[in-house]
Amino acid sequence: MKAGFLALPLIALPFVLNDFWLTQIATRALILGITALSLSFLATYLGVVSFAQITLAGIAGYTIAYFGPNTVGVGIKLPFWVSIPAALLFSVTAGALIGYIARRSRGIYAIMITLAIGVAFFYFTRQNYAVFNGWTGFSGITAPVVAGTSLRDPSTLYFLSLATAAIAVVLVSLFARAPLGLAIQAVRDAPSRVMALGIPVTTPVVAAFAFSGLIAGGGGILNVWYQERISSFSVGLGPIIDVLIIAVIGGLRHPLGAFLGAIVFVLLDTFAVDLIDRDRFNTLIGMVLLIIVMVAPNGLQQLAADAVAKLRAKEHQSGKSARIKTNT
Amino acid sequence: MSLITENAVCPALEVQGIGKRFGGFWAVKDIDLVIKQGERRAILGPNGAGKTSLFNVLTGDLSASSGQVRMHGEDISRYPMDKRIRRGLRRTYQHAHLFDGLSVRDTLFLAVAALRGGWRQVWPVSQRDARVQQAEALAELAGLSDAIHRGVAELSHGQRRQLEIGIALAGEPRVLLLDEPAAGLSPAERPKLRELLTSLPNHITVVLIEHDMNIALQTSDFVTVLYNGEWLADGTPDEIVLDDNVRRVYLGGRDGD
Amino acid sequence: MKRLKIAATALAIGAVVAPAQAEDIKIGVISILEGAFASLGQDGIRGAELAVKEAGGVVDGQSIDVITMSSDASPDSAVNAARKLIEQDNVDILVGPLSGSEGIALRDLSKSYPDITFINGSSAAQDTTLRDSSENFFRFGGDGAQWMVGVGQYAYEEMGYKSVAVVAEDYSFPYTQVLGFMSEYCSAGGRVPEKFWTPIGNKDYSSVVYSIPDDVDAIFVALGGADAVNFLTQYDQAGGDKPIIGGSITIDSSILESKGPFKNLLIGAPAGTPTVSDYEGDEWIAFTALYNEAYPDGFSAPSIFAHHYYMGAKAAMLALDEVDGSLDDGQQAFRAALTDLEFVTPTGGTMRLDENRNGIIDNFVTEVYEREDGSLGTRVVKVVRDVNQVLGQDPEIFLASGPVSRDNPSCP
Amino acid sequence: MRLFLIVTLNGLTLAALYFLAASGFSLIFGLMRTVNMAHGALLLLGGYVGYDVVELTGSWMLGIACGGLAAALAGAAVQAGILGWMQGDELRQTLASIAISIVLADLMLWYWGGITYQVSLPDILSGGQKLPLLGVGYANIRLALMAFAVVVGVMLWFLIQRTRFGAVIRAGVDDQDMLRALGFPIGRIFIAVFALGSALAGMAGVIAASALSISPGTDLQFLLSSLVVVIVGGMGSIGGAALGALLVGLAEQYGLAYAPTYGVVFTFGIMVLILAVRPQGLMGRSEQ
Repeated sequence: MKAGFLALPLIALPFVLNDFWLTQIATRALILGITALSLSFLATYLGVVSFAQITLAGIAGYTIAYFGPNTVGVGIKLPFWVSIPAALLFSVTAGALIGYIARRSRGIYAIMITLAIGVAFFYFTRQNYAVFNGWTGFSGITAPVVAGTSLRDPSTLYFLSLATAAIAVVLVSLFARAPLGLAIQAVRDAPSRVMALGIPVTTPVVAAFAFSGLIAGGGGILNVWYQERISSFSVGLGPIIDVLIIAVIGGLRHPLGAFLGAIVFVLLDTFAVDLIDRDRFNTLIGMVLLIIVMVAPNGLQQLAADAVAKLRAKEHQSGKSARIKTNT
Repeated sequence: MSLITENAVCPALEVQGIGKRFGGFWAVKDIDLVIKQGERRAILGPNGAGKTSLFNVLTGDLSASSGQVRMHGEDISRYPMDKRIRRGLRRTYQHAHLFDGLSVRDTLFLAVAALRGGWRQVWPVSQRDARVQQAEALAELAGLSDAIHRGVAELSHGQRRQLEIGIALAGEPRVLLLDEPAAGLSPAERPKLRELLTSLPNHITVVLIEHDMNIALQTSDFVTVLYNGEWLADGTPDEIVLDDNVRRVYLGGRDGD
Repeated sequence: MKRLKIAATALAIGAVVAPAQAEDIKIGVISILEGAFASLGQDGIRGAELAVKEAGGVVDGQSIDVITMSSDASPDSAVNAARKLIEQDNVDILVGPLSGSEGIALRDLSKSYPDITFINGSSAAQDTTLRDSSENFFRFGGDGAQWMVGVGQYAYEEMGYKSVAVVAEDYSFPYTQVLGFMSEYCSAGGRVPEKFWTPIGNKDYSSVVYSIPDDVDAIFVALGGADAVNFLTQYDQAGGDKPIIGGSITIDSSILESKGPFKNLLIGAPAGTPTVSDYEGDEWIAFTALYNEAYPDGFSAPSIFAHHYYMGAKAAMLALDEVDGSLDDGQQAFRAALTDLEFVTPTGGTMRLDENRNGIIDNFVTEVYEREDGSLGTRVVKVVRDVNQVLGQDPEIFLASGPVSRDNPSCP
Repeated sequence: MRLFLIVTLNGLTLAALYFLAASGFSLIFGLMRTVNMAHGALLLLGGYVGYDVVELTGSWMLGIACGGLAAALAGAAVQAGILGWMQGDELRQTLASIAISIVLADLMLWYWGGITYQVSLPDILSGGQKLPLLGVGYANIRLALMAFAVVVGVMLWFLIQRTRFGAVIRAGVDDQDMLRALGFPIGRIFIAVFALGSALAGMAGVIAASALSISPGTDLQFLLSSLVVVIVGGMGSIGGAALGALLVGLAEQYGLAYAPTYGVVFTFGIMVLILAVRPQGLMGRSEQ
């Protein structure tokens, strides 16, 4: 019922929007939302804020670029039904590895170790030409053509992103209720107590990061088809911060928060330049971000949910308060 | 491999010369204990007597500075905590860090799954899964049937103690160490706890740290008293109540009522 | 908001000049307006606007609407900016971008928008037009290798440097610059025993400074912005006294007008560049006057970026004029006009395109000198006209030597 | 061998600069657990203001003082006006300070433009001198950097270990709630410490603008280096910051001299390695 309420307008979008709004706004927000979801999954269920999610998305993206058609003459061409699973395999494996490295880090230290991993990866891609083609990276990447339709086709890519996002949200909620998901949450609440149950803490941490690698990898593949390119810039500090901003302004408590945050971010990123004199749009972006952080500590999703709840409560109470007034 | 013959020969827990040192300070020093299979043993002592430190060393939360622990004849002194747990040694914690983000049922499920295997499963389990059934049975045993779907964060203090015991009873415990299960409970909650303790199956050996003399003396067969980290006295509840040393240091000269 | 305001204004004016308004031609300009390149990017915008202003902002009765968009030096952001300009702002012609990797990204993007014409700004990667060129991507300017033509020979023959060390940033644009310098210098007989590729944005070059061999005659420096300032300062402070040879953006007005004592090092340094701030040619003096009048708060003379964005936008204006402002039929006529265009550049040469739609340019060998007021300027010591993209070599041999990299070319 | 010694010396002087830049960050982090992502922006602000003052008055010392003061005022405003309201919520503070740094960077770009600035040095610090033993020229300012770092390090140590204010800070590092319970005006203490940390950043900015240069982008570079220095060293420990700065400075210079291609990767590789083995940093105390 609620899902249908949400799904219908989303499915109708390609018939309403022009290509710009569909691809540059809606599809881009979905793709960023998927990557941000991998971050909010870790934050919500493992209690770790990871700055390495763009790295995981980038690993999947680079895999597609390296094993796919590109115009820079680096890599080996493989059919997409090989390169896509390979991309996800690499991002999951990298996620597990990062989880293992960061297994003992919590709080601010987890932020820092993942940030260091992200920045190290960024510099590595920038310096390495054999695999990552350095500074320039890969361009001219074309999405696969399935049954005569390019997956980069505006509405095809939109539906693909929408489906991936829906699958990601469903996977997150299923995984959170699975025994391993429960163990991950238990580690978040009391790691030492998890050990006292006889469960080694490392496994849930590694599993959580690996799972986040799966989600981020999905976002990374879509992103490389959407951008038709990937380079060291795609895994740099800018995108790392962007995804963090999206996840946090959206709210970390609900999987849909990531997508709400992504819509706001994409609109701001695209149109800030029109709202204000073309020179000072970064000030506007910063100010809006600051205001959101200040007025909505738990993100926009929570803000919206609170507003709805308050509205309902008000309707309930309006009769009561009127009575009180007459008493005084 | 007969459990019965093994148990007939070996005590459930045999502690020899156990000590734990922090810097130059011995929190527990040279403790010997022999606890028979199925026994109800209370460990008493004023604050700072070393009771919880003793538990920590027995379960492997802390490593021992000296001495040896045998459980059912097996030397477990060097085993990591999770291995001791799989051998049937369980404990509750006095200041429990529970999983505030999980429900009572999920917590108990996880405790069961940790021992019976399958906690690595990446898809949700069905309601009819044996481990879920077991978690629900544990909740009933611990008196938490009504609160089974509640979040742990919403539980009352007494319910948290009950959940602690529920967790400790998951799998097949053989030796149960209870660290002040009655601490902080309201007078109304205490009888329920006593009932729970006395209803524990006989094949489980229970070692109990307790401040509440009533609960301790009513639920135990035998009492050990520690003082300043060292052994002070042993005996049945009746003997202990009359022991001069114990009366002096622990009961503070106050007559038992 | 701005969009609303524009719409409102358009409606208000519409009653008077409705026909012209309806057929506005929109030119989107992409440049870097944030981060370390911001002031250079702003100058690029000035150049593009200047070309439109010069034509009175009108072609054949149609007003020209310039819409700017910022990228952040990353190819991704340049592509996003271009997509927004094309799909949302409905521009007909794109001018930009500023940096090399962005240029290659837009070249690739242009293949997805065959009805839009892309004109390069100042980005100077070789492959943008040399390999995998695109039918609707034009560059009225050279690449980084063309910008160094004349310097290698000058350094070897006039200055007598037999051996040179290279210090350059570790990415494609400096690779291209080094190629332009070395292909000439090495064939003249010079040697380059060591190349130091440093990360862009490096702050502390002191360990590079001390690694430069004692037996080289000069140092070829291809660093930009703050990197050049840092390297030169630290080399100076360490007592370094080897002469400097500059890359195109190492010695540019944006660098010469930065503040600091390091600048004395540069006096007398030769460099290769398509843009000379103090060039005495009549066309350049007129161009500078135009620039100064329009932008009193700009640099004292147009930078390499203003110059190249100007040429790109100017080509668009001239070709538009030729086709009477008509962009019908997928801009075919407009593109044909662009392809055949010949015009006199601010440096006095004749700009025209080769078969890959890359500019055949004038290049300068300059040296830095101190003006009477103590500020620095560059003056021309040699002009090389009609430099094409294969640097005058046989195209097949040139292409066969492969794309630029850290190790290509090499003559230790 | 000669090159190795020179590179080592370069590493030490760079470490001195990193220590100066990171000490304020460490101070704020140590007491309040605030990851001030605007630290780089405050440093850049100090550098710009310092440049203007030096140009105007010709006094380098005054430039340092004013750069520090400007950053201190800005820092105090940030803490009092924004971060103070979300004390204890680390993630929110991190994000808010990112937003602040975006705004500050853009406003500074607007006011000072995108060009590169170098502060002119007083005569005594400009130029270089022949090093004895090594027989190469070496910049005076770089040698002076090490002296500055020692002075700042000692002063900070004195402040923290030997003064009443320092005692309060030390108590706060261990237990903020206790401090609050004892009736200390913790809000005002936090503002003061934030201002002090920012002043250190601002002064470091002027020194960085003198020894190297500043331009848009400098803020991010010093933010990243400060993060690495403080995290590797261990939060809130001045000794840790010194150790972290040494590691990073040396790694960077050895990398540049001997492995230029992957030099930058090493710095962050070291950080990953250290944090994987010691999650609380080299000199940091375990939180458990």
